[in-house]
Amino acid sequence: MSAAAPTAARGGLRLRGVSKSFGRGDSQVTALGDLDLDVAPGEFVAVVGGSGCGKSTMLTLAAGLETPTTGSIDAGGKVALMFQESTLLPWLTAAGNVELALQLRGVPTAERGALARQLLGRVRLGRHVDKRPHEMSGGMRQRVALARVLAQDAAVVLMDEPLGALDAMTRDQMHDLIEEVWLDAGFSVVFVTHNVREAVRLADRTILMGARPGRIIHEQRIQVPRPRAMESAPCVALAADLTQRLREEVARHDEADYFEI
Amino acid sequence: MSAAAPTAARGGLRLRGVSKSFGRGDSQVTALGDLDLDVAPGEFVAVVGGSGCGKSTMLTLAAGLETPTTGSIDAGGKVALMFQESTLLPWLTAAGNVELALQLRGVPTAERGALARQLLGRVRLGRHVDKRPHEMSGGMRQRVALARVLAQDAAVVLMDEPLGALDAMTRDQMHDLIEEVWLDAGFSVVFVTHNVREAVRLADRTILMGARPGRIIHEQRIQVPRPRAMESAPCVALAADLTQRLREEVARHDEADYFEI
Amino acid sequence: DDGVSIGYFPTVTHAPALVADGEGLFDDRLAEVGANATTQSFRAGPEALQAVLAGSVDIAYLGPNPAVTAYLQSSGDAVRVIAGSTSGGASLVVRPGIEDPADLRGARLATPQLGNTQDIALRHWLTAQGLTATEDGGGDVHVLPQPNSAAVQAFRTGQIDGAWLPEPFASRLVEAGGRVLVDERDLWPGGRFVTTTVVAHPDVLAEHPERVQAVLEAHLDALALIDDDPAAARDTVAAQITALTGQDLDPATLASAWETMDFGPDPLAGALRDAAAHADAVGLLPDKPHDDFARLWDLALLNDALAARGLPAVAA
Amino acid sequence: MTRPTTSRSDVAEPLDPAEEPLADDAAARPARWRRALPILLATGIFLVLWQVVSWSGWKPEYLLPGPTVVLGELARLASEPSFWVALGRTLTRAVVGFALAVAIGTAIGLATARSRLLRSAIGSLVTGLQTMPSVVWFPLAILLMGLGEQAIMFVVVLGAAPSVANGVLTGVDQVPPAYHRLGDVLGARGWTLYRHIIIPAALPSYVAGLSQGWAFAWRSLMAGELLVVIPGAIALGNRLSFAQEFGDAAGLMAYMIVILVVGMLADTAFSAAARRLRERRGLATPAERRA
Amino acid sequence: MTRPTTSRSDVAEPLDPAEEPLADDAAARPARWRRALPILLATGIFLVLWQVVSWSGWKPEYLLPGPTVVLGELARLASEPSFWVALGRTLTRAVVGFALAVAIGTAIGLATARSRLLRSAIGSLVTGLQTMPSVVWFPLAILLMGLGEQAIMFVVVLGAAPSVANGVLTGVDQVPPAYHRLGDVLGARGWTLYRHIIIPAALPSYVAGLSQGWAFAWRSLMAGELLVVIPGAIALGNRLSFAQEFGDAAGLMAYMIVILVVGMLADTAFSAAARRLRERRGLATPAERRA
Ligand SMILES: Nc1ncnc2c1ncn2[C@@H]1O[C@H](COP(=O)(O)OP(=O)(O)OP(=O)(O)O)[C@@H](O)[C@H]1O
Ligand SMILES: Nc1ncnc2c1ncn2[C@@H]1O[C@H](COP(=O)(O)OP(=O)(O)OP(=O)(O)O)[C@@H](O)[C@H]1O
Ligand SMILES: [Mg+2]
Ligand SMILES: [Mg+2]
Repeated sequence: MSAAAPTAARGGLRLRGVSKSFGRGDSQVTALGDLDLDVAPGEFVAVVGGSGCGKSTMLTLAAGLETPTTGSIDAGGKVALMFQESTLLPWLTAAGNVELALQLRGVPTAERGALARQLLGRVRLGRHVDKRPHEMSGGMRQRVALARVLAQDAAVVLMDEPLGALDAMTRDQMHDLIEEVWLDAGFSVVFVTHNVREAVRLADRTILMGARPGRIIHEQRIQVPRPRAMESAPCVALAADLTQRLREEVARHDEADYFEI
Repeated sequence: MSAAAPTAARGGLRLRGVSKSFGRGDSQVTALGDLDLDVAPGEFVAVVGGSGCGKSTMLTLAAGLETPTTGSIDAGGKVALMFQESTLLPWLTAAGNVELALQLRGVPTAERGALARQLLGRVRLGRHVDKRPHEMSGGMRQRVALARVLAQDAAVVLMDEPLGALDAMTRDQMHDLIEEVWLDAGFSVVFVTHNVREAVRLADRTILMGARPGRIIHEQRIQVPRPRAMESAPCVALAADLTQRLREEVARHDEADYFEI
Repeated sequence: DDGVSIGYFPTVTHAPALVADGEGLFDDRLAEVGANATTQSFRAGPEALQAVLAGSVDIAYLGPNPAVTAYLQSSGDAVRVIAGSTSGGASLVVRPGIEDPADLRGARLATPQLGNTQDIALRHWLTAQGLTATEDGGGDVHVLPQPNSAAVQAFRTGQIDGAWLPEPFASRLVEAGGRVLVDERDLWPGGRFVTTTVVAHPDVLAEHPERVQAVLEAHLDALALIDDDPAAARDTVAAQITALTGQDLDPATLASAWETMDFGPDPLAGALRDAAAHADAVGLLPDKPHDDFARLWDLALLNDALAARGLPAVAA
Repeated sequence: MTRPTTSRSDVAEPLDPAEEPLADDAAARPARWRRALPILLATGIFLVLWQVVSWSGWKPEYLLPGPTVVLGELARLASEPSFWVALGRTLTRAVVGFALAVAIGTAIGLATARSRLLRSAIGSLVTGLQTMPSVVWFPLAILLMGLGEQAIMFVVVLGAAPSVANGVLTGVDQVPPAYHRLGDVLGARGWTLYRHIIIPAALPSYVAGLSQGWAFAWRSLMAGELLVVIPGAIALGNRLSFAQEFGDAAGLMAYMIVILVVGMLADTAFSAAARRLRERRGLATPAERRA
Repeated sequence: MTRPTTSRSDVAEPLDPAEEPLADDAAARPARWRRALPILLATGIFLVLWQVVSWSGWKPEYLLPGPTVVLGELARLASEPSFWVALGRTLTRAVVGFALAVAIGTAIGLATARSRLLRSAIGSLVTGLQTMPSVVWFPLAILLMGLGEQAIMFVVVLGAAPSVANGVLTGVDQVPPAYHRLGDVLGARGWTLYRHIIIPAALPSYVAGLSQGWAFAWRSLMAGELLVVIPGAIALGNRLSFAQEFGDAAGLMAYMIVILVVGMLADTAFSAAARRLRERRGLATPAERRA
């Protein structure tokens, strides 16, 4: 086992003093407050945090879908985002959805079909390329969205709980796939997950986000050599530590959430 | 620790020779094939299985949303279903969504508000009762849907990955909540999850579903006394066994899915 | 372009045009000067007026009101009356029980359109009877403008007490149980007033006088046919109306309408001026300066043609 | 093979394991018949009621003719070749005019939807134009087009295009924001975004809205055909208005039936197209899926 | 506090850690002005073009009057109290008639949408009725209602109600199946399902569709006002047709502007309502959220 890293690093993402508020006046909610984050080119960062702490908001801002209330965001290249709720276009088949991403990336017509099928094969949907979204299960749709985000070949790839609807076995397969593609293409990744072991399995660095307002409260560089096994001792230990910190962080907000205000 | 069980059991569900096919002719897909399932009144059954094996289809049939192609389905009372993708009504607040379930159940107007707020407090959303769905995070929406399905007070409660979008800590809290409500009300539960430990943590019996066509390939009665801890040795052992079986089952279909057909 | 477009309405008051078109007279006469006719039927006064103003038709059969209006709106630039066609053919028909003008107090009477020929005739007549009628339907007598067919139906169902309508609608009111209270002919000297005239666009008159001449010849031919054999002419009219509308005009209605009309080439300039004055008096003339309609008539070609036929000349 | 059954007792009573499943007949009957039957039934009931009212002598025959008279008149019309010529002429105009209106309206709608500037500049204008009665366009039509086929087309297009444009705008407005965001993330901007995402997403709503455009086109056409009668070429609108002018109640009603049937056929086509689109996307309503 | 900025370089070049963030001005300008400006601009451009065409002498003044003449005519009209009385009368009729049409159309639409039987029996009939020109209802209106306010209302309601009903049907058809399923699971059936789930879900699409109904109502009203003059009550439709009868191009255009402005105001109201509904649900399009 050797400590693998992308051969040619690209991308990179920098958030400086980023905050984001929703609403106005009394009902204003500060989802993110003064957040700084640097992702190096080719770095794989995993983000964990309590429900509603601002992870999705951060990705949305980083992808440029919303403008931050304050602060600056810079990305070193094209940014791709895989949404928390897999948004497939219902009038296209699985292959069509992936092909659209290829087309918009500028892949010539002749190559798209084969490439899309190959990608769908890699997410274990080789038999289902011609299904429409409503004919697929939740996990199948999520894998189409995964294939699509990989098809974009972006310099910065943001993924919002991309494997949340998958069983353990398929999830493992997807870990291998994502790692393989990442090592190959060398893009930067921000990977939001609720599965702490998954974070440790994949990331160069894990980040724990706290809530109200959303901010980074802990970082941990993972130096376990790749490929890693989720069940290996160092992974389990790191995961246990992170889980413990997460529990503490979530518990701190607990009383307030439980009772009405 | 004592082996807790619901005080007054109700509900019950019986599927006999149920199969379900989608589409016609060449593109016909048999999602479920000749499935038999009995859930006793007050029993808590957890279902695990590979992605796309037919779990959601089974719940949809059991809830009466689709008619089976063959077979018969009988439920001993009102059936409630929590969808895989939390469907909240966007024109209602979190409280409004829960209150609607209460209203349709027949709870008098005067009691609805307080009851809805109480339920939302129990899913740790006490501060967010007046938010609309688009103002909430994915995990918050899922918890509103959980509060709503509990508000229905049904005799048979079907849940399709109800905690998939939650962090570990919040998930634990929801386990406690679901178990508490279930022990109290004594309904039957069918609980689909990708988290094998969660299945073992909650269920009286775990069921492993296989794919193509969907069917039950393994059942396991969990006799660990309640309340259980996810990290307790018997739970971990049972979960490891179930995970192993799941991996084997998913691996069997792997080649076919990977390559195009 | 050697086409001459001629517009008219598929109705009995336009009988000379129907006869000329039905007998192919326009085609024959225009062929003599190397041109051909395209005829068009209008469906409503405003469109006919607009078509004349815009020069979309070269020659048109028009009621006096649109002719005067076109003249006024264009400051005399867009229209010339080149011949007369029809006189008569309008009556006030009322329900039984109304025996004289005094009985009209409080009655509801329909006219085809606010400010149109019959509307003004009714208002003028009411004023002469000492009855008031405001533009908005108030006064001693309620004047309620509405489409002719609607008026007939409203009369049948008792919603109105009478109507001042052109033929064949006046006859249809009579068939529906009405009685003629006023035949408009009785109000005019010699029983003659303008119902239909032939107008041309001045540009056509200037550029293609021979074509206008040819159309006038056809018009005079048609008038002669009507004079010589009214029964045959009526049949032609009926056939032409059926061809244009897909509807059969009841022969009895046609016959009774026919009796109320006179056809002739005299444009009845005096009567037209009087009618305009009536409109002015009841405030329903477009508010434009006019020079006593000095340029409205251009009868030189007509008088040439009449002279060639040995008929008396007409004057503006 | 057992019959497929589903039973849900709404009383909260535990399931007795020995209970026999209830048989419930949900077998599919021939769908086409099941759909046609209610129409025939409704038509039948309507005809009977109409005949009864007519026999009752409530209104005289010449004002309110009974169905036998009107249907007889319709049969008489249908036996005349000139009726079919008129219908054909009108239908041709309707189809050509509507096609033009769809092309122009869609182009305007898309341009307006895409550009925020255009949208705020002329968005409401489009609806404003829609409220303009056809008859006010006549002077302009005669002025610009002369008296003829083009003038009629002009009126039809001005009548229907705003409605089509409005359909595009409504459809585009209702595209869920998630698709906009997806397009953004996929790098689709401007026309590319419209072509690949917004237009396909708006399509079912747009197609369903076309029946409104068709109604406007058809009504404007009926008005436009009043402009002018081209000898030897009487169209349905002319015949209709002449029937009215001649007080021919039976004829008028016969033409109304013709208009109604054409309108119903057009609607059936549009809603079938919209339903098919929704079905392909798994968006059919439960009733549609059952039908 | 730093200025909010977002930069995405579309060249795939790694981010240089020393690079300074680019300043990008996205500060909000007063929204109301930004929305009104394009309308004023478009109106200005249109007026200038019109004046140029008019000065060019392409068509004589009496056929195509210039904007100064038409606006002068409009000012003259606006200075007459009788104009405002007529406008008020017509607007009252429009509002009352439209309200009636909305009530009746919505009821029919809901009944038709709810019952599969009714839907297949009279669904298409509703659209068929919509294609019926207003003018054909006159005989029936006179017959049933007499010559009066009611006859006008009759024509307006028959003109607009089918469009409203159609709007309900379109809206209901477009309710995502997920909501039907949710309603089913919550035990909402029949009217309860409609009241709590289908109607609220269909609301934005329904409200957006009302502007079509308004257009039909307004057009039918103009037609209806030609039919019936109620003593002492001249309305806008009468004045319009009077201008037309007199070939008064300037007057006609002045009335067209009045109709246009009323139509635009109505549209603004409907689309603002639809936008507010969508906003409350987080369904506003990105352009709407930015505006
Ligand atoms: N449009 C909005 N309007 C108001 N509040 C919002 C909006 N979007 C997000 N929020 C609030 O911002 C906070 C962060 O939401 P976000 O979706 O980023 O959470 P998250 O970390 O992704 O949570 P989860 O793990 O549940 O997906 C939440 O409290 C949410 O209520
Ligand atoms: N409407 C449909 N038309 C065609 N095929 C369908 C349809 N719905 C489901 N299927 C197929 O049925 C199978 C089972 O789907 P289902 O949603 O029940 O899976 P699942 O077990 O819930 O998977 P997941 O864990 O990914 O949610 C899948 O192969 C899917 O493609
Ligand atoms: Mg999130
Ligand atoms: Mg599923």
